[in-house]
Amino acid sequence: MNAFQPDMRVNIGGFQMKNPVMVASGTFGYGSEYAEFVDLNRLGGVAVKSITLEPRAGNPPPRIAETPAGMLNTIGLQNVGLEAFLTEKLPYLRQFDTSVLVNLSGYTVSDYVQLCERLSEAEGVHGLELNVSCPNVDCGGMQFGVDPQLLGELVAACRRATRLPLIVKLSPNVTDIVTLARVCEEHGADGLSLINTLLGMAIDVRTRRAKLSRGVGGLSGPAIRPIAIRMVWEVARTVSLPIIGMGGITCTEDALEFILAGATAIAVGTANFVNPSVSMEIVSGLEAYFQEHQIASVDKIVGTVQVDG
Amino acid sequence: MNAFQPDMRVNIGGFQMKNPVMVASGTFGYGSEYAEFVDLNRLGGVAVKSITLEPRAGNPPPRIAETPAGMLNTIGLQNVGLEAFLTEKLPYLRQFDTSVLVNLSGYTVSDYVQLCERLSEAEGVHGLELNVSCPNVDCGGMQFGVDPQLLGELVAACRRATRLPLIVKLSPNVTDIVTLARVCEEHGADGLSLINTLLGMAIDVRTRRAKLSRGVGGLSGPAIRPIAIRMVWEVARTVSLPIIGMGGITCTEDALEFILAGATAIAVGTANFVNPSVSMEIVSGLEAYFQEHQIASVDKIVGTVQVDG
Amino acid sequence: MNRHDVRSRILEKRFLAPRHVWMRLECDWDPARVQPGQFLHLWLPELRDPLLRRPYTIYRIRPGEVEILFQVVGKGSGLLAEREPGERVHLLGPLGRGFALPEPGTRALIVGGGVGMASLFLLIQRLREQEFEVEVFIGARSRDYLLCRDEAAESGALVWLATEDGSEGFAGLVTELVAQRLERNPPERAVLYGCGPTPMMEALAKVGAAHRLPTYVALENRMGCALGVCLGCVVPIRREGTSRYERVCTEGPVFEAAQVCWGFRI
Amino acid sequence: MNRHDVRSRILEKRFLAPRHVWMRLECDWDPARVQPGQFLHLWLPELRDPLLRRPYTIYRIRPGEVEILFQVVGKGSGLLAEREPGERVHLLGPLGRGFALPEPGTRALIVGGGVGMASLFLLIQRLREQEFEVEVFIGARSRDYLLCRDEAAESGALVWLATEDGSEGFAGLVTELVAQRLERNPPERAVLYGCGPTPMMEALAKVGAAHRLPTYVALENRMGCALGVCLGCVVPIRREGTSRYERVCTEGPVFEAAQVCWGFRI
Ligand SMILES: Cc1cc2nc3c(=O)[nH]c(=O)nc-3n(C[C@H](O)[C@H](O)[C@H](O)COP(=O)(O)OP(=O)(O)OC[C@H]3O[C@@H](n4cnc5c(N)ncnc54)[C@H](O)[C@@H]3O)c2cc1C
Ligand SMILES: Cc1cc2nc3c(=O)[nH]c(=O)nc-3n(C[C@H](O)[C@H](O)[C@H](O)COP(=O)(O)OP(=O)(O)OC[C@H]3O[C@@H](n4cnc5c(N)ncnc54)[C@H](O)[C@@H]3O)c2cc1C
Ligand SMILES: Cc1cc2nc3c(=O)[nH]c(=O)nc-3n(C[C@H](O)[C@H](O)[C@H](O)COP(=O)(O)O)c2cc1C
Ligand SMILES: Cc1cc2nc3c(=O)[nH]c(=O)nc-3n(C[C@H](O)[C@H](O)[C@H](O)COP(=O)(O)O)c2cc1C
Ligand code: FES
Ligand code: FES
Repeated sequence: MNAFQPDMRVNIGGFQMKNPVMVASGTFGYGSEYAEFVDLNRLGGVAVKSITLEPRAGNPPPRIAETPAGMLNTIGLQNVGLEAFLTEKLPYLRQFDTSVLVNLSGYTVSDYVQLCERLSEAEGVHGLELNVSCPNVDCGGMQFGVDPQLLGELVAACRRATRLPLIVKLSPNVTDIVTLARVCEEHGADGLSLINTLLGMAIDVRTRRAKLSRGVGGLSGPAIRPIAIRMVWEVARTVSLPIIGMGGITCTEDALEFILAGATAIAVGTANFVNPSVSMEIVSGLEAYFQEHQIASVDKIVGTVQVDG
Repeated sequence: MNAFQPDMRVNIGGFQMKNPVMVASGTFGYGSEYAEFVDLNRLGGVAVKSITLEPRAGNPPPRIAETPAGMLNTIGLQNVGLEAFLTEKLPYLRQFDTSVLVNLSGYTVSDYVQLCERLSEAEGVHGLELNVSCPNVDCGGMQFGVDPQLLGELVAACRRATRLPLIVKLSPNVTDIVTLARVCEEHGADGLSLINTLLGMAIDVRTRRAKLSRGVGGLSGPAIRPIAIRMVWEVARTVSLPIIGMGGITCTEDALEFILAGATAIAVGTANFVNPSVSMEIVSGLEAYFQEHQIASVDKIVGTVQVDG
Repeated sequence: MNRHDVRSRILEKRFLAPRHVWMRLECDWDPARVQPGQFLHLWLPELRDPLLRRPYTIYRIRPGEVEILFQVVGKGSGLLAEREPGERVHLLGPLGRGFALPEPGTRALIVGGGVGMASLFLLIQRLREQEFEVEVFIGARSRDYLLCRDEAAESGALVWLATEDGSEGFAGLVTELVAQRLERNPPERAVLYGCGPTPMMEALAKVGAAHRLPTYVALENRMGCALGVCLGCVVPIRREGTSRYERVCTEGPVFEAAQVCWGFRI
Repeated sequence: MNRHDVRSRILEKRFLAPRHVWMRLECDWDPARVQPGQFLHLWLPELRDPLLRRPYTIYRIRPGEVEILFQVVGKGSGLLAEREPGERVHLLGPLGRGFALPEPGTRALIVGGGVGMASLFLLIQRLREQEFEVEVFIGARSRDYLLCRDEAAESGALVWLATEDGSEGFAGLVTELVAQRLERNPPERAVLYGCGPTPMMEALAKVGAAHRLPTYVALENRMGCALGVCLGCVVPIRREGTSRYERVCTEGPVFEAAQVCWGFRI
């Protein structure tokens, strides 16, 4: 028996979690779909699928395609909309002892502000995640995610609209992620989620058609992990906001890679599709690692990766 | 017997090749290393390892790391330098009936200009490829590759320094590849190479050290193919320069994916390490494909991918 | 619900045709709780390429084991076909909404194209157990690819065969054979069930509509999660006048053919 | 040069210890043209993860076949260990510069750590064929991991054993045993050959330097191409006063220990 009990709690700018393991937006529905495989009480947190003010139908099929160690998707923010989320989905999540991060997306600053206001009144919402990086709709926030000026305005407006912890989920499709992270910090964000999907495309050589209906889509899965790790590391070295790291996590070792790079918490995305209980396995795996190495708490190793030169 | 003889020749802004298959810079040495596996006379072209004015020692080990369906490298432009290239390496390549694209890199515009001038005088150089995208040295041209202003000045200066076909190899680590491609077009480039490696990082969880000596490095291999295909498609739709497509090509089908996306020629990189004769297999595979589908010449299918909406 | 992720092993494998494979797998699901037409999502553990699982219909099920029948089409099915008895696979299931049995007294016309028959055998079995009149229409490219003919006949169903090259039975598409059969001798009360390539399902929907028969088809689509979460597998469905995207893995794979907005691409 | 990419099959496999595997593979290289210490670059065809080949020393070679001896350390070696006779692998080789035999009359002291012995057996064999005096120092964690002791003894070499846990032979590091042996009875003319983990090679270099013995070590490094192209496998080497990066796959894997700038990381 190991008497050593590490403190697994983490705090993303006020968004408190009992352990650093989350599930990523869009890869876990609204929680109930995984009920047979995951004990939500064991998860640090759940980021729900992006919510918009109105329900959205999403893009036509085909919406997904497989690539080497990755997948492309162009779901297009299909979701039930704010009202149905509040009345039909949130009550389910409230039953569990886990932190709920509501991911939201819109066309305009006003969309985001309204969502922030309405969600701040709702019981059982512990934090808000601004999706400024969805590549799959013509106006899915992606314009905010690549332009420092627009991003600053959006974050400032949302900051005024809520007292909930405000986390900005950045796009990796940028030249300089650090500048965008700094803008979030300066305009009052409490934390960052890194990374959303990379823009990609695949072609069916037989039919000579794009594999996705909209041509391009978002690349996720193990293939992108080295890019995500790099971005987390770059941002963690220069910006003081806590980071939720994600992109290709499939096991405990991958999760640790993100923590060492500078993430305070991590989120499992695509891997949920492959192994529905993977988030549970990572919760146990991290606990075992901290015990074995007698690490008292998560912050002791966040960002401690050594680089030679 | 198939009597149909497709015309496999392609022309990248004056850089003529007997077929669209090249090998990518840094993955084929100076040709002689693969002599036992590849008949250079069968290749459309060879892009040699980046040349700098002076010899370069490169970065300390460890220089490579494997990632899911990809690899990271931080070679750091180790090369023999211009003089040794001209006297020791180029004569070997001149023996073969293949087009030689000399990839060059520098710290300053003047470095690039000098290299262009010297190489333009050399016999057996058929084109120049400006590497403005090496992520592995503090000043490896990457600053040019992400800044439209600097890139424009560099391309214009090189244009004045050579009459050889001038191809610019762009970095994928940018928000908007199309703008940079346009800048190349406006300043006199003859073609584009897309893409160089993506910035990535990997951490050894056991030792808690970065797997590469410099922390970050360039990600290549099948993992990045969807990103490369997307960039080729975006650029091909908006810029009229011919494109050499690369990034994760491992077989004929992958090569066709790039051609359908908009590449006139393709280059095999990392896959050479895994299967040294892969470039030959793709030459034969493309020929067979064009014969089977009775496609008269390569340009008939360049960029013809269909996208639904 | 009633879904499990089972760490299974391959018990037996056989090639039925050069690219058609039958496999028996360890599996402890209660056969009584599996609907005909439900599927499982199969993972070759630890692989990253292919990354995703692959959906296969539950062909047969008995206590302790499940059978699938699949065609080698690409990388995932290719690797699975190479696996030998004793090797590990994970099975997520049973998934989706299967075929509902008709009102007593209804004649069931079951139409399978190629490996689509894999999705229909359990239905035939259940229908025959309850002594429905069953006619099975099996279509394939050529005679070597006609699946389940003996099993269908043994169950007491009437079996019709169609091959595109005419090497056995009716020469042409199986949906043409169904249309002929219905024209020559229109049944009193009948229902159509189908599984096969999407264009064939669309053709079957037309046949069903022409003869005013309720028609149910099992659709395919690329799948991510198969649990209703990723929204990757949707097809356009018309309900109460408005069309919307529904998930093949959750609302399907069986849909009422008249409600499907055909013409989508998968 | 003389390098080939052979489409080979596994002929035989045996576990020598829980994580040590011996394999015999089809291979038509001319044994006479293979130097001891040369290696091959092994690919499990079509896999994308792991993407790269894995380097293994040629343990033994006969007309028509080659043997390797490897340790399961990660994904690549793990997947290889699972492969069965009959399955396909590609072998690129023979690669690198191996061990040169010494002047006649020189005593050869051969020092192998763990699976490093795999790189030394061919050297022992060649030296004994030419009737050199050979002493072999085999080091391992514990007795179960002492490799090639019988083969070495049968060749007529004098065999010394060292285990870190003292379960057999000298209790301690094999390089300490070598140092003791050299102090107690310094040989007239001798040469040291070594293969094992990098820190052990560094220790051996010190022993060699202290006794002014020419010392040759086979180094390891991560490899991309193994053909000298990617420049991924370099280590710092001092030649004629200046140090520079040399490729383990091409200038190595065997280097003169005194020329290696130790302290690099692989
Ligand atoms: C509910 C359902 C039940 C199925 N039951 C069976 C069955 O019993 N027997 C059988 O042989 N086949 C069945 N299929 C089709 C089977 O899933 C595909 O043939 C298989 O996924 C192809 O994978 P691959 O790696 O061999 O092909 P690839 O072409 O390499 O696959 C690439 C990607 O496309 C997807 N894909 C390709 N073709 C299909 C397809 N027709 N349907 C869905 N996804 C596809 C794959 O899942 C993968 O993500 C079923 C499909 C669904 C949706
Ligand atoms: C010239 C040479 C000869 C070798 N001969 C043998 C031999 O005969 N028997 C044997 O057991 N091992 C030998 N090795 C080491 C062997 O190549 C590694 O153990 C193996 O590559 C590990 O791969 P993996 O996928 O199991 O481990 P992973 O740790 O999953 O590998 C990850 C990456 O690191 C590289 N890597 C990890 N460890 C090493 C290492 N020690 N050396 C080089 N690359 C490494 C892998 O090639 C891969 O790219 C040799 C290495 C070299 C360079
Ligand atoms: C099918 C799918 C749907 C997604 N939907 C959303 C979404 O609605 N909002 C969002 O912010 N991110 C969304 N993402 C991105 C993920 O939350 C995550 O950032 C990304 O997939 C990288 O992590 P992974 O590689 O572990 O999947 C989606 C990803 C996938 C694969
Ligand atoms: C080991 C290695 C070294 C490389 N060196 C260079 C280089 O010197 N100059 C350059 O322009 N690109 C260099 N590249 C990038 C490749 O030419 C190519 O653009 C990239 O690897 C993507 O193609 P791939 O995925 O097929 O490898 C290098 C790539 C690798 C893997
Ligand atoms: S496959 Fe994910 S919702 Fe159907
Ligand atoms: S492994 Fe590529 S140069 Fe040695």
